[in-house]
Amino acid sequence: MTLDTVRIRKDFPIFERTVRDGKKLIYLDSGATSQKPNVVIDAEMNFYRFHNAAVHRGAHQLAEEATDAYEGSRKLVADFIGAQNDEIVFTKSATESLNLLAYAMGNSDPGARFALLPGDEIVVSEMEHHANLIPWQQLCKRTGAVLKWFSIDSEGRLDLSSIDSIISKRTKVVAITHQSNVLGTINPLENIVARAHEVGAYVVLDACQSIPHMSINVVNLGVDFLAFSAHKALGPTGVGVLWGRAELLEDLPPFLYGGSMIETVTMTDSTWAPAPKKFEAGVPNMAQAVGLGAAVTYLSSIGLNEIHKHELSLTSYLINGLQNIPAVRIFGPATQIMRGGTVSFAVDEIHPHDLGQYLDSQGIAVRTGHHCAWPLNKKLGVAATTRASVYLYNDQSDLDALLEGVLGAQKYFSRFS
Amino acid sequence: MTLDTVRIRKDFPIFERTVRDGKKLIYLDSGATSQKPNVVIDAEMNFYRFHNAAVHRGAHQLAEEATDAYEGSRKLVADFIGAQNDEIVFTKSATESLNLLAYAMGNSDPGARFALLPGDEIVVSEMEHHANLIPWQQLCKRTGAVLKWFSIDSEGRLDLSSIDSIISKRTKVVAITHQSNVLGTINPLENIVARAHEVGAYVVLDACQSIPHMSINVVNLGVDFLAFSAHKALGPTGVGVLWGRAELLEDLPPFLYGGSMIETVTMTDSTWAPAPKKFEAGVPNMAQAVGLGAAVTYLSSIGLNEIHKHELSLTSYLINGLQNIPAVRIFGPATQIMRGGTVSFAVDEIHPHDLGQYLDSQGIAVRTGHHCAWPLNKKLGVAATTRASVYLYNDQSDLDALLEGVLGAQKYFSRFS
Amino acid sequence: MNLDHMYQEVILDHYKHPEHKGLSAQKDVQVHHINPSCGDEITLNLSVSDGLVKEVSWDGIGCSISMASASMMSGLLTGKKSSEASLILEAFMELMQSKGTLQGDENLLEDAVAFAGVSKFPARIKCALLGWMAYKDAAFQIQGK
Amino acid sequence: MNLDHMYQEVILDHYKHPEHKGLSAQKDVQVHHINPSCGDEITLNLSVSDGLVKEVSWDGIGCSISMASASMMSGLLTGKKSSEASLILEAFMELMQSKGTLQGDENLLEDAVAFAGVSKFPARIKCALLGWMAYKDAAFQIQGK
Ligand SMILES: Cc1ncc(COP(=O)(O)O)c(C=O)c1O
Ligand SMILES: Cc1ncc(COP(=O)(O)O)c(C=O)c1O
Repeated sequence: MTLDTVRIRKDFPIFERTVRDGKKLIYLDSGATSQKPNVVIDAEMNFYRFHNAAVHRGAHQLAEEATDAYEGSRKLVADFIGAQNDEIVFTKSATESLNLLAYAMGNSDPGARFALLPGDEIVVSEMEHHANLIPWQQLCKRTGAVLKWFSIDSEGRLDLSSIDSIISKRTKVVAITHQSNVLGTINPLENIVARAHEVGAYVVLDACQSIPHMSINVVNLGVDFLAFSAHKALGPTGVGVLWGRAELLEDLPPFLYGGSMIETVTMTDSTWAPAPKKFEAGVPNMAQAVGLGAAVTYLSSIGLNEIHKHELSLTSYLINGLQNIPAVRIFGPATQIMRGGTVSFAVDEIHPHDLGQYLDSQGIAVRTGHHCAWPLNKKLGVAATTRASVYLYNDQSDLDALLEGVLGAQKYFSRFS
Repeated sequence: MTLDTVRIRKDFPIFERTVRDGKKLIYLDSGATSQKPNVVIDAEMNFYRFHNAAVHRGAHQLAEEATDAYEGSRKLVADFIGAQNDEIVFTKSATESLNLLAYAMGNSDPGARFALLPGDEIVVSEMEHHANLIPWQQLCKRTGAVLKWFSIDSEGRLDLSSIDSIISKRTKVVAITHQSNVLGTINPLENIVARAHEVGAYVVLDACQSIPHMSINVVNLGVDFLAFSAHKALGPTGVGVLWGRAELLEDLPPFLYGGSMIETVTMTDSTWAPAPKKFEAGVPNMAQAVGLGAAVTYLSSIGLNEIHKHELSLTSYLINGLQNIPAVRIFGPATQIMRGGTVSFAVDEIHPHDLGQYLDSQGIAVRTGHHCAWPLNKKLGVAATTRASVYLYNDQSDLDALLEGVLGAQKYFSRFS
Repeated sequence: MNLDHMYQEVILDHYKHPEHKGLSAQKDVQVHHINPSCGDEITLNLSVSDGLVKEVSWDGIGCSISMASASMMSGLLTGKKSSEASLILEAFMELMQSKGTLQGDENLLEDAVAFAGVSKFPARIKCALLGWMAYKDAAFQIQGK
Repeated sequence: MNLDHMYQEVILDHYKHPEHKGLSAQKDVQVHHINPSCGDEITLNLSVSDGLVKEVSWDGIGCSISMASASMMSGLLTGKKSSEASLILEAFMELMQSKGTLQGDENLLEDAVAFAGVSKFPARIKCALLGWMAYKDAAFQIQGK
């Protein structure tokens, strides 16, 4: 245990409450959304209380302060991932970030850099979250491009054995998740990035499940675009990020049209502002962007490497514990190597919904279902799984409670058989 | 003066601060964004503090509470505008709501209800905000449809004299603002709705500047779709609403793709959940939606009719006062009839930026520029205007300060001539 | 929140020994319903003649609540007049929306009153309704024929 | 925040009596720049020969800051060596980004040091730079020719 979770939990007001008639809250659902520390809640609140005004639009003091706060947050986020300020686009979520990319590419003039022709190819993987699958699937339908994908092996790793045929001369985009939100698998990017760039394709990284949990530098990763949501990284709901290399954002057509993203407008035609403004139409989610700035500052103060180590040690402990329970089956890598703190599993014949319900009655919050990765579930041969995911505020006692809960559920549901 | 502004201002923490070295804050920029009462700030914060979890996704208590809060807010918003629950789509802003509509229509299969063919027509007006112009302009470019528009007369009213030729048999969409964000003009909808429906066109109402300020019932208005942003209506940033008639939302294709908006997903195909889920991909802006629920509850408790009356009396007072200052020119209706509390004007040869800067030095926040309505500015023959906009927390003393500020600016900038 | 309110003995019993499970060859209409938030699925065959529900049979995968509910539903409705079946359906839906305030009419719902406890768990109401909604859809389709 | 820091006498003077305003026929390149956040516009004609800025002339509409700055810029740069003009441009940009911490080099900037006060008002820095950015763009285009 490398983190002082007792101290950390004091920063998160939700842990002062109990659930289900006075039970301690065991929150193991950070993969769905993380809890929020006071500094984030306060940052958002103080924006409204002291500096609220429309950014970029007024010559008055509040507008100046709001702009400073909003643009200051852009810089914090840029520094957090090793990017330049103007490469950070604030969206409402990773889902919007990924759709932005797919639609913007679809808005390209014929022959332009990001234009897709019938027969061009987009590559994803079988473990994608719907948010990094359906936008590309539908872009293919609109353009006549063809969707191809990496399958996964029995350990829940990407099968890269046919990388050279899957990523081909016709490939324009390779959209891949950094870490699976079901299996916990961390995907190796080097070969994918090298092969994609070899054929002139752009690599889009879904970093929803990695950004909150490990130190990331976009330059080192070598990818071209990256998307994540604040709410999984201690930040507010309603804000996400699209990062893209400056020269790519410059050429990418806009997506949402409206105020602040224009250069000139007539009734019949418009020209666009430079990035990132080009992609931020309308009065932005200012208070939420400011909250995200506070979140990355807080994460950095704890240290992403420490967080990652902490989660890995918890994950080992959990996997060990689960393996000791008869009839528990773990989906995904059963090692510490190239995986994060998300563990999906099945228990006997107990349906995940019933297991989740039992755990809930013990104060334990896990997620059950297909986790927005339906094709992956089909591949795993299950309709649903139970998923526990850890974060910096979890400790071994949370996992002990979970393991005991699983045993309790086995007993509970065998009651009448 | 029908509202107790002294009491109301106590609900808004920002009025406890001062600006520019101790000056009282005179906030006349609510047309850009409104200030937030404590109940709204608290609703958003308490969501994070006590109930934060991903909605619709977990079987645990926090997820239940989060879902109740989020769906409860949907009901509050539905009741607020006389709609059914499932007709309320939460977006990030009015800008997204309007883009959603334009893109979703563009996603129609050929021959489907909302599909646009080359030569089909979309009608807007010269007074549209960029957010209700460019999405349609660009949809026309993508589909070959033709953009037509109503012009405005010298009083700043829509010129409806050629309505029967502007809205024609080929018209599919009439997208119009309810109240101009520059002129304050409230547009009469009856004839427009009647004529649009006569030719089978859908009416899209940009209600950004009306919803916050007057009582609105979507059934009585007779329009088909309506968009607004929470942040102009005392609500949080980062949340907006698209309302559409149930049977229209049912047929409208989706826009953003991802989690929670699907029915089934395979690698190559997907089917969609019923509305409103179909339009809410990903973990939603939950805390912000909850804040919006608190905002409309607060607005209803004050009373929209009272707010409207209050603003009209302030507007008369302001127009009178400005008319008494030599060399002030008001853009838009100089009467109380069919107008709201937004007044744009010019003072002598003082450029709006300079006027705004002087007013700011006196603690007065107004907006200067083209107000995201560039074509309208061109029509008015000015590059920019100065705009004062009032809300429930403003009183006559704010307007006295503004009038005095205008006089002061005249004096200040004549110093060296 | 006592879990036993949800997992009544009779419910777990039906889960473990479901009735009318396995699709019968006798059918006028077949429907397939899913609960997209969790992936539970049901296929339901319905045959109706002379205003009588001749047979409801089904197959599916899902949690104890959805499977037990489908089992009870098919037992309850098979052999009933269509009009009676509609009344039972309505009574069950009302019970599910009652947030624990109703007991359920035992004359109409028989063992299915055991689901009263489920109505206190909003995330599970859809599970309990999955089979019933499939029946409703099937009955509606037959009417249209 | 004293407004007089921004609205120096010499600035209002240039605003009211702008220099080099009105587009000269003599030009090697013409550029048109806008400040999209407020609608201010400038058109600038630049002629250069033998490494010398022969003439900067301009026309536009905008606030006192943008117009006065364009006026001073054109007076300052006309007749200078291109390399010298670049130095002046850089010095002015540095001054504008200084948030009020710099005074400006009077040897280089002459009267334009009056804009030091503007650098404290973030929303107006773009106004002060409008004409200078147009010059920068024009000079860049000529280089490319
Ligand atoms: C009339 C009108 N329409 C649309 C918008 C866009 O709203 P938002 O920027 O909140 O998306 C605004 C405000 O900026 C507006 O005043
Ligand atoms: C891997 C992955 N990608 C994308 C998303 C979508 O994120 P959001 O719902 O915040 O837009 C999620 C989370 O839901 C995720 O886990």
